[in-house]
Amino acid sequence: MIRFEEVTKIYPGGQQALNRVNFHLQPGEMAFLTGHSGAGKSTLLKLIAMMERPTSGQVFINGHNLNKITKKQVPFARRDIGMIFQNHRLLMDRSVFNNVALPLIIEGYHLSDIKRRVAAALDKVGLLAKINNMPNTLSGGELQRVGIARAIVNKPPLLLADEPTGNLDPHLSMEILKVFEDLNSVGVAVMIATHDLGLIARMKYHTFTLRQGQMIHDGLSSSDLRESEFEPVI
Amino acid sequence: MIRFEEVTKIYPGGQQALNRVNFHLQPGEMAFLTGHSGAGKSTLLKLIAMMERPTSGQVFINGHNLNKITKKQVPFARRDIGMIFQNHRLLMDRSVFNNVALPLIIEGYHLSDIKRRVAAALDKVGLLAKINNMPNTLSGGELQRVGIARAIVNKPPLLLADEPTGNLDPHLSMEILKVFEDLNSVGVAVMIATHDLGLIARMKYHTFTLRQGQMIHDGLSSSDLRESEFEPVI
Amino acid sequence: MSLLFNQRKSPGANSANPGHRLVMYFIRHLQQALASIGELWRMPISSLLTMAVLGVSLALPTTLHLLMKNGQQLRSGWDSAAEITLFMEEGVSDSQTQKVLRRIGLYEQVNKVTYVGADDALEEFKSLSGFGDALSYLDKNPLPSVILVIPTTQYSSPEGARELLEKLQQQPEIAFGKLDVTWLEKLSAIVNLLDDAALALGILLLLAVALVIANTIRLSILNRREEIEVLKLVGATNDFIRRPFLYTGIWYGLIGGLIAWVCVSLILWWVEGTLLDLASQLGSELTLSGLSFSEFLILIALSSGLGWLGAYGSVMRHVYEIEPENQL
Amino acid sequence: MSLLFNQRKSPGANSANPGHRLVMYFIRHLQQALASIGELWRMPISSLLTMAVLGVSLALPTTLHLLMKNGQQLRSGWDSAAEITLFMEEGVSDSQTQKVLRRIGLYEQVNKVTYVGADDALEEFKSLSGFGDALSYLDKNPLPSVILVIPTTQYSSPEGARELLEKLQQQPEIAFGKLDVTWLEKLSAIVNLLDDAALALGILLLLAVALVIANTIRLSILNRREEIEVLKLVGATNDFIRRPFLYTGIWYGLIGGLIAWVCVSLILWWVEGTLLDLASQLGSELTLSGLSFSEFLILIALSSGLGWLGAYGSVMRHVYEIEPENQL
Ligand SMILES: Nc1ncnc2c1ncn2[C@@H]1O[C@H](COP(=O)(O)OP(=O)(O)OP(=O)(O)O)[C@@H](O)[C@H]1O
Ligand SMILES: Nc1ncnc2c1ncn2[C@@H]1O[C@H](COP(=O)(O)OP(=O)(O)OP(=O)(O)O)[C@@H](O)[C@H]1O
Ligand SMILES: [Mg+2]
Ligand SMILES: [Mg+2]
Repeated sequence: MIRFEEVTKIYPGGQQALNRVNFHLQPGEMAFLTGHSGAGKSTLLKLIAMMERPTSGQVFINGHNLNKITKKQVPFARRDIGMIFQNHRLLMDRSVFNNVALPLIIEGYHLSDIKRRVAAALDKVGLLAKINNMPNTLSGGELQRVGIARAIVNKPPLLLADEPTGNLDPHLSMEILKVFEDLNSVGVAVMIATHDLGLIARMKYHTFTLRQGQMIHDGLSSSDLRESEFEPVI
Repeated sequence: MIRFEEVTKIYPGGQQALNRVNFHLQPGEMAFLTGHSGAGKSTLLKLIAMMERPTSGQVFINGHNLNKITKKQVPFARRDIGMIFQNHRLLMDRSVFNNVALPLIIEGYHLSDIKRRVAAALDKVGLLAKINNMPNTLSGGELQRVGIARAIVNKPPLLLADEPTGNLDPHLSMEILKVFEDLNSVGVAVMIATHDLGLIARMKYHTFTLRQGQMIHDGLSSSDLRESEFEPVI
Repeated sequence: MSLLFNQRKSPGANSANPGHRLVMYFIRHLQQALASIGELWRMPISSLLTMAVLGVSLALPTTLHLLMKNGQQLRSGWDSAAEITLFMEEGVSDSQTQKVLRRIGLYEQVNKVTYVGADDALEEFKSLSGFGDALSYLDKNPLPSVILVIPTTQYSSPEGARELLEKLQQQPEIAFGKLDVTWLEKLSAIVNLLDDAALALGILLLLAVALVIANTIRLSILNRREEIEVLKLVGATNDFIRRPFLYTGIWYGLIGGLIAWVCVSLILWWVEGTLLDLASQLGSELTLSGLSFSEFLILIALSSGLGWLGAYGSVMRHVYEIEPENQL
Repeated sequence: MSLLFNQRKSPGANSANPGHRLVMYFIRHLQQALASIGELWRMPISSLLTMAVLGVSLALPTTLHLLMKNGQQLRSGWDSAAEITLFMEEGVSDSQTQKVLRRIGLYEQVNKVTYVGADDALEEFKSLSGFGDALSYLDKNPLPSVILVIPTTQYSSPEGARELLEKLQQQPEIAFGKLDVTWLEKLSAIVNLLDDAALALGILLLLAVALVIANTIRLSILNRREEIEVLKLVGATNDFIRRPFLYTGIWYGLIGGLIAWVCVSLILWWVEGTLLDLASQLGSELTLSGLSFSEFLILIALSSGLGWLGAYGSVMRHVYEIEPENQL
C-alpha cells in the first residue's frame, strides 16, 4: 500500500528529518510507527500526505509514485487519505457536525448522506451527544476524538494517525484503537505514529521504529521493542 | 497553597464540569490530577489560573480568595503561575527564544537577565540547540517542551501542567518529570493533570482523581489507583 | 474522481445524468453564495464596518458623477454666453430682415436666432446697463438693429463660434458681427480645469475603492488562514476554497453599493437647498437630478464587480500561497 | 508587584531610584515603538497596501483643501465684481470731484476708488460694448462722469455692498449709484453651493479615513487574536498588549500621511498645466500654491493622530474582549 524507497527529507535550514528510509506497508495492513521525539515520525506521515515533498527518493501509494502527482491533483489524492493530526486541527468557529462533515461537503455528498455518515462517525468515537457543540466547549480528549471522526467519516482506504491517543486516557485509547481495528478489518490500511509503548505492547501489530531519521526496526513484531529505543539522542 | 471549597463550575450551556469539589494542595507539594476524558481536569486548572470563574464556591491560592481578585489584577496574579497547556499555545511567528522570553519581557527584565534565564530554561528541557528556530520547524514533542520552558522561565512559585507529556516518549516524559521534581525540591508547588498512568504509578506523589466533575480520590497515594477509574461514563 | 484508488466510487458518480449534474453545480454555487451571506451575518459589526468603508468610498465617485451631471445642466445654460451679435446695415427693409433671419435660422451651426429692433435695443440697453437716466439725454436712438445668434453646442467653443461668425459676416445685410471671445475663453479654461480636477479625483477615488476591497479581502483571508489550511488538508481544491471569498467580495461590493446609494441620496438632499436657491436666482429652470434607475443599476453592478475583482486578486494570490505546514 | 506571593521579588524592584524608573519607562516605550516598525517591516506588502489605502484616503481631503485654497485666490479676483458705479451730478467741478474721491477713499468699507471722466467712459464703453462704430453716430457724449468703487472683501456680499451703496448715494455730488446685485447674488449662490459641496465631501472623506484606519487595525487585531490570548495567559496587562497596536496605528497614519503628500504633489503637478493656462487667460497674477511647510506638518500630525485614534478605538474594544478561552 505504502512504499518508501530511499527517502531522504532535509528541511530548508539543513535539518535532516529522514535519512534513506525504506519500508513497505502491505495493503490492508495496520502498523505502528514509533521513535523518540524528533525522530521523524510526523515527517514520514507528512510525506505520505503530500504536505512535504521528499528531498530524494520515492514514495508510492497503491503503486502511484507521489512525485508524479501535480499540485492540482493533490487535493483529490488527499481525499483518499484520512488524517488525524497531532494537534487536532479543527475549525474553532464551526460546530462539531460541520467539522466532521467537511470532507463530505468537499466531495459534494447529499445532505442526507452527510447527516447519516457524520452521526455514524461521531457515534464510533462516543461523541454523538456533542454533535451540535462548538469545539471550544469540548475537552482536549473530546477534540482529539472529533478529529478522529473527521478522518474516518468518508471511509478512506488509508488512515494516518499522528499521536491519536496523546490526550486520551488508557480506556479511551483502547476504544479508539478498536475503532481503527474495525476499519482495518474491512480493508483500510492504518498507520499510527505513537509514543504510547503500553498501547503498542498490548497489540500485536507490525511496528516501524525511527531513530534520528533512520528506520532501525522494520517488520519486527512489537514484542521485542525495548524502551532503550527511546533514549534521547540530541 | 491551593484550596478549593465546594467549587462548582457549570459552563454556559449547562454542562456541569465540576461538582462541589473540595481539596487542598499543601505549599511546596507536587501532585497529580487524573480522571477520564471530560472529567473536568482542565476546568479545574483553568479555575486556578482565573481563565474561568467558579459558578459557586471559592478557590484560594496562598490564602488569597480568587473571587476577590479584580479583572485588572488578573495579569499580575498570573505572573505567579507557570502554565503548561494541553496544546502548546506558542506564537508561531516568533522564534523559540522570543516565545520563552515572553513572561520575562512582560515583567520588564533586562535583556541580559532574559538571555541568561531563557538559555537556562531551554537547557532544562533539552532544546538549547533550537533556541533560534521558528516553532513551525519543531516536532510536536519539541513544541511541548518549549511550552514547558516558557512556564518555568520566570521561576513561578506555582506550576500548573495540563497533559505535559501527551506528545512525549516515555524517556523524555521521565526527564520532564525530573525537571518538575527539581523545581518542587526548591519549593515550587506543582500540579500535573495527566492520563499517563504509567507515569503516575512510577512516582509516589499525591494524586487527585476526578470523575464526572466530582473529586473521588483525594489524598490517597497513587499506589491504589485502579484503571477502572478511567471507565468512560458518558 | 478517486486518484490513488481506482476502484473507489465517488459520490458524484451516483448521478450519471449530465443535466442533473449541471443542476447540482448551480445548486452548489447557490449554496455557497448563501453560506457566505451567513458568514457575513455571523460577524455583523465587522462586516458592516467593512461595507461602510466600501460604501463611503463608492459614494465619493458617485457624488462626483452627480456633480458633473448637474454641472452639465448648468453649463448648458452657460452656452448662451457664446452669443454672436450681428449689426444690420442701415436702411435694410423689414422684409429683407425677415429673409436674413430665416436664412440664418437654417444654418446647421445655429441654435437660436433673435431679432432686436433698434427701439427694443435701446429699451433693453437702458434697463440693463443702468445708464437709464443718462440715456434719456439722447435725442436720437444711437443703436442699430441687431440679430442675436446662439450657436449649437458644438459651435459654442471659442474656435467654433469664431468660425460661425466669419460666415455670418459675409451676409450682405450684416454690417459687422461681434463675439465676446475673451469671456468664452475664460469659461472654457474654467471648465477644462474642473474636468481635469474631476478626472484626477475620480481616478484617485476608484484607486481607493479598489485598494480598500483588495485589502479587506486580503486581511479576511489571512484571518482565516487556519481554516484554509484545514480545508486543504481534507482535500479541498483551490477553487472550492476561493469561491466563498469571491462571493463574500461580491456581497461586500453589493451592499457597499447600496450604502453608497444611501449616502449619495443624503448628500443630494443636503445640497438640494442651496442648489435650488441658486437655480431660482439664475432664473433658469434647473431641476436637480439624482441617480436615475439605470445609473443605480450601474452603480450596483460596478460595485459588485469591483468587490469580485478585489476579492479575485487577493484570493488568487493568497489562497495559493497558504499551505498546510508542519503540525501534522 | 507580586500579588499572590508577597515574599516574591519583582524585577522592577531592583531599581529603587524613581528617576531611573522613569527613564526605563521611556526606553521601554521607545523599544515598543521600534518593535512595531519591525512588525510592519516583516509584512512589507501587506503594510504598504494598508498605508496606500490610508494615503489615498488622506490625499482626498488634502486635495480638496488645496482646491479651496487656490479657489480662494480665484475668488479674491472675482471680488472686484462687487463694483459700485457712482454717477456724478452734472456740473460738478474738478476740485469738488477730487474732494469726493478723497472722502470716499477714506471709508473703511472701501477698497479702491477709480475716477472715469465722461470722455474716458465713452471710449471704454465703445471698446467694451462692441457698439464702437454705432456710437460714432452720437454728436454729444451722452455719458456722465463716474466713480468706480470697489468695496473691501467684507462688504462684497450683496447685503454689504447695498449698504455701502446707500451711504455713498447720500454724497451731494453723486447723482445716483448703481450696483449689479443680480450678478453678485448669482456669484454668491455659486460660492455657497461650492462651499456646501466641499463640506459634504470633506466630511465624507474624513469619515472614510477614520473608518479605514479603525477597520484595518481591527482586522489586524483579529488577525493576532492568538497572540493576544497567549500574552494574556502569561500575565500581560491590557495596556502592554495595546501599546504595539497604538504605535502601529501611529506609524500607519504617519506613513499614510507621507503617501498622501506625494499623491497631492503629483495631482498638483498634473493640474498645474491647466491652472496656469487659466490664470494667464484671466490675465490675473494667479500663482498655484501647494502645501506650505506648516500645512505639511499639520497633514502629518493629523494623519498620525487619526492613526492613533483609529487604533485606540479598535484596540480599546477588541483587546478587552479577547479572553484566552478553553484549550488550557
Ligand atoms: N518545517 C520544518 N523545518 C525544519 N525542521 C523541521 C521542520 N519540521 C520538523 N523539523 C525537524 O525535523 C525533525 C523531525 O521532526 P518530526 O516532526 O518528524 O518529529 P516527530 O518524530 O514527529 O517528533 P514528535 O514525537 O516530537 O512529534 C525534528 O528535529 C524537527 O525539529
Ligand atoms: N467552554 C466550555 N463550554 C461548555 N462546556 C465545556 C467548556 N469547556 C469544557 N466543557 C465541558 O466540560 C467537561 C469537562 O471539560 P475539561 O476540559 O475540564 O475535561 P478534561 O478532564 O480536561 O478532559 P481531557 O482529558 O479530555 O482534556 C467536558 O465535558 C467538556 O465538554
Ligand atoms: Mg510529531
Ligand atoms: Mg483537558
